[in-house]
Amino acid sequence: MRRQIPFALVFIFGFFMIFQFFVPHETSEFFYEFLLDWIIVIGIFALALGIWSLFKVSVEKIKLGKEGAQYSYVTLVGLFLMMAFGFTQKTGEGWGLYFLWIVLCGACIVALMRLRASASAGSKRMWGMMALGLLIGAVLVAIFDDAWAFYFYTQEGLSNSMFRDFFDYIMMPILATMFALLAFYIASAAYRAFRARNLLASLLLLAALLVMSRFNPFLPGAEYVAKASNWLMNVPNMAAQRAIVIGIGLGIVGTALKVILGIERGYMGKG
Amino acid sequence: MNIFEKFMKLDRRWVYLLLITVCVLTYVADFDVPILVEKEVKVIYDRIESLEEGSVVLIAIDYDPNSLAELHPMTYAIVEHCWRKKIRTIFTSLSQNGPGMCDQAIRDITDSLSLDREYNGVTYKGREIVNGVDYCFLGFKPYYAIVILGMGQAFKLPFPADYYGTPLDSIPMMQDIINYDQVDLVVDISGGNITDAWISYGQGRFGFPLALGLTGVMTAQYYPFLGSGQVIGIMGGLLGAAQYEQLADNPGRAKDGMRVQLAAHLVIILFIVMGNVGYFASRKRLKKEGRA
Amino acid sequence: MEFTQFLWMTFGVFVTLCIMSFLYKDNPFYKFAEHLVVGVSAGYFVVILWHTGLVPKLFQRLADGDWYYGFLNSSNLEYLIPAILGCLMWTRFSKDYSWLSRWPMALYIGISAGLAVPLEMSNRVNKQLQAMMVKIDWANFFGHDGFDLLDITNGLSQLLILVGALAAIIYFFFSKEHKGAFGHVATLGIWVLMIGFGASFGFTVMARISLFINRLQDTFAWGHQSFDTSNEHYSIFFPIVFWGLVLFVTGYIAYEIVTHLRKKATTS
Amino acid sequence: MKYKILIVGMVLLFGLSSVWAQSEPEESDSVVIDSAELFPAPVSDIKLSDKPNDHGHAVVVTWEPSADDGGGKNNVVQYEIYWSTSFDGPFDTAGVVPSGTREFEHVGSKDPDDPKYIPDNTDLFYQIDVVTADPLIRTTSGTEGPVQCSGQWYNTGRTPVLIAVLIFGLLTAVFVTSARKGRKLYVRPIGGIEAVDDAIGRATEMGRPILYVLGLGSAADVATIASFTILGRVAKRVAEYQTELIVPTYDPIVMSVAQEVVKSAYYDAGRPEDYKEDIVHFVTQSQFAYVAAVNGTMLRELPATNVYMGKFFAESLLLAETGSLAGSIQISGTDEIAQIPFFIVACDYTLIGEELYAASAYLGREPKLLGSLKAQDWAKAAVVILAIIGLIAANLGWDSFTNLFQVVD
Repeated sequence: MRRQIPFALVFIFGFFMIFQFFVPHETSEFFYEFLLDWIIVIGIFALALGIWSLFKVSVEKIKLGKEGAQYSYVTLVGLFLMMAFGFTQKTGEGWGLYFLWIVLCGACIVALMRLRASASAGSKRMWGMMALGLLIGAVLVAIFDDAWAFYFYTQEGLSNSMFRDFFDYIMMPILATMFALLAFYIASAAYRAFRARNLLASLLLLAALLVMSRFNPFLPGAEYVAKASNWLMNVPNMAAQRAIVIGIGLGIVGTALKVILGIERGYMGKG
Repeated sequence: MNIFEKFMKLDRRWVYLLLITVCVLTYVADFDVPILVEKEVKVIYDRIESLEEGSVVLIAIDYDPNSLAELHPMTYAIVEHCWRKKIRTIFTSLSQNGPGMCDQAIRDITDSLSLDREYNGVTYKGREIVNGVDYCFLGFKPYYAIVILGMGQAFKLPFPADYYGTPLDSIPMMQDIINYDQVDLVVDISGGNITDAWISYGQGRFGFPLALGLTGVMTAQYYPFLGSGQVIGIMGGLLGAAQYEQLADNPGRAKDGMRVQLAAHLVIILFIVMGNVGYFASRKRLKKEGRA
Repeated sequence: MEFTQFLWMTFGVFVTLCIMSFLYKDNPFYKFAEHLVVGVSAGYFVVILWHTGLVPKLFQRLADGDWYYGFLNSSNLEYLIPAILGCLMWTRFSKDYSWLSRWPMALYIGISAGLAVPLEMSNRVNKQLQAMMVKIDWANFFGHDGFDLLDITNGLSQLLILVGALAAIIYFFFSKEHKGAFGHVATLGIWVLMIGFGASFGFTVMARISLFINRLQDTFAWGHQSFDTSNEHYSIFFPIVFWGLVLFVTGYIAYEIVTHLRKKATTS
Repeated sequence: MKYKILIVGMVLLFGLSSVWAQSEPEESDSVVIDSAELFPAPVSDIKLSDKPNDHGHAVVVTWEPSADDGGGKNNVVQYEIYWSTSFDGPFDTAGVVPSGTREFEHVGSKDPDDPKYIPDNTDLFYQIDVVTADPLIRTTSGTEGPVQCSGQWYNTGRTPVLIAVLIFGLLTAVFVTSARKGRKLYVRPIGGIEAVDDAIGRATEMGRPILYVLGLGSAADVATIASFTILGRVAKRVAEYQTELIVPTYDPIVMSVAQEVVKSAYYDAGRPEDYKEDIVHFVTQSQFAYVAAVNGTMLRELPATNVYMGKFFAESLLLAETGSLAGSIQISGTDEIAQIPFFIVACDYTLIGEELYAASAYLGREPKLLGSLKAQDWAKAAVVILAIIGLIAANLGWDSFTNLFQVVD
């Protein structure tokens, strides 16, 4: 029974969504939007599981004393600070005791991590007391400081200057640089892999070389290279894409149908 | 292991080091690289070059800040070219977030025109560009298809006043310009589907010569219009912009970018070639050893 | 620009360099930046999903009612269903009830699989199939002005796209051996695929280099800011911070080189 | 005599002014308004109908253009369409279209609070103004109506999709049943899939872990669902060989499902005691932060094998290059077309596009799953044949055939 209900749900809702596509009526549209909301809300609730997993794995690293375990503190303090910033904002001009509160929160997270990571009862008690003390301190500051407040229902936290700075000067540069590493990886991948080992590899290599030379003015017949690369992009590349798109489309429909009909159950561990 | 085979097994960190060095050096250094010019871009340049002093070019700046990086260099190069040749320009900006950006660009180019410059061996004296005499910026109006059609009747119908609020009737330059009949070329620089309206409602209905400046990804789908003669030329992406800068002998942001691009591409091609030379060299040796 | 903002900017450059150092090897600075960004970005998405997902999709819809003797008196009570399903996900925290979390997961997968069937059939199969039924430009079969095989709008190119696509589809047949005439067509198909992939790879290089140019621009902007005396908040601390970071980075590079050479000396 | 001169003078003036007005109408507003000849002919033959295949709240208006649009005085610039819920008005603007247009879809909102709301099952009335260059010179048509709009229960524009889905579903059902009955089905070998088993063996020999990346897709992407099945097979082997498995995930739902998959795989392999919840763990929901973490893992744990299956975007090459730096054997599969070239270049084996979907069937060699591959092949054959017939039809001008495949949204 426990095993069957999920597959029944997949079947019912899968079929409903297929038929919904062909029914433009408002009622069908209402259910469509309603079900999409379900997916979004379920996904957000599941995020708590994700954060818990992140916390647990980080603490586990400290517990096992793995190499580089100290970086786990960076991760978790960063995580909770960002969340704290995102839900708070100053009420007036000054920040009051906000930064004390931030420090207390950060310290509390570290104490909690130590608490979970410690093996002996003695150190458990010590870290437990410390975490509790810091928590009480943080709560007291939060209650008695009027210079700032929590905003859960409205979006004031998003304009918190700390939230913005963390986003602009920590997240964005790192993410953009990570992305920019591709400039180098694409070069080393090309160097390493573009060898004319056989006919197929040579075709790949030649097409890539030709397109990469499309604006190289030093080549003889440069104008034709530019034209030929344009042709490669718009004729063979287009043909390849079209074929793959159609194949993928059928593959998706086939897999989705198998899932709905319960032929394929591997996604629930039963295959 | 001879030198060729070393080529093949180079640590990839040498690739990274060389690439970083080349990128940073070419970014900092200010030298000129030749840009290969394609026919589609040269047509546009030649058309503007052949216009006489006092001719009118309409430049439709139909993109928003999202595609600024690719399209702004085109605007800068073309407008500067027109103004140096004392060609009068009309600007429109039919993309909602465009006008502010467009205004900024006009002011930048105005500043640049106040200096003496030499392009393609011809020295142009710096001059003051006067709003209303050398150019007229019409601004934004919604429903671009209708605006484009309306301008075919008269510019003052969709735009009774220009972007700065001056009535069109009192703008000196617009006294003898009524509609597209007085315009010698329309250049649409666009990052979206406004281009389609310029082709079908504008060029299709009124038959003016139309040139396009497009983002890189859009370019291929407009080639058919080049074939059918509805469009005289196309500039595609940063590459197209750099080509125009090359033709106009006015190196700007596009050529700066292309300088780094060209150097980086050459480095990558060099490594690929090296790898293959090494590969064939080692295969040859293995064969020889096999025989011996 | 104020000094605090400049410090932030300096930190941005610092983490940029931390990530770049990964190209050389995994090192403490990369580890620091990596762990920092994992935490900060996870926190960022919690906040963003809360504000843009949970609040409008759940709280605001239930907000028209009041809590009334422990019951929620709202006209949109049906929106409690996804909340309940979401809570079922949390049964994963417990060992005994975690089987309940399969229900929302099954719903999730069922809805998305059902959504995909007609949508993908329409977008990827029907529309692509119709796009293949083109009127070939026979009048300009070999090019628009004279003989020009590389003209992408001539009839030949149109025909080649179609032939290439069909051959590539045939390559993907699973239940037929690539033998005989069928095998030849499939071989043509894989050629088309490989040429297409090569072209697409070569084409992307430019965009990727641009990304690095953007990072260079940001870094140079920071360098410029360090010596920008026209800045009204400018002080001697700006160049001090600049040189501090430069010294730090060069120092670290020197340290790496020295240790590398030492290691080489000891091994040889 | 005086009167005569006056009349002649007036006639002359009027004539002159009208000639002048025609050459430069924009400079003589006051004269133009008097001159009735400049008003364009009204539109004729206005037809109203409910917009088909929609959820209601929309009306299609068609008309015969004014005689002065493209001919006659040729002074029409645009048509303005007005609507009202009563015959006598007041009329609101529904929309504006350029001259030359003969149809307008008045699509409103379904939300009664929206100012653009159009009620269903209510009488609606329309008027069309023919507007010239001067907005004051316009001709209004008579009021047309009533018309009612309503929602439909079947979208006829999507019939081709329905037929395709039905035929494909039928094919799948037929082949799966026949495969269940024991009919032998041939499937050609695919390199990447054969490699999976070897790769797991290699990891066991080297005593190093296997890294399985599910990509950036959510559990709503079918590519990710296919990847779950493959993960199940890999996890089962891994459990049998007692190798270590690392599955960092990007999406919490994907994490939960993957945990279930791996857990059952360990149970099936008879090694539930080896299963740890942390095998599948969450990293972050930011693309490049996730990549940063996974790249770090690769260089620190040095997995013997990396498997990338699912949806990948720009990070494909970042992952695959780092993996090759770590000396891992790499197997990849994605349905993101733009990323396939990078995987092909940087990985040892790549499943191209739909091969990803076929992989789960291959790995299991289960007849019923192989049956569905057969259905896909038949569908592909149909596509090839229809494309060829369609090409011929299109070039012979048989548009009725190509229109059979037209999907209207």
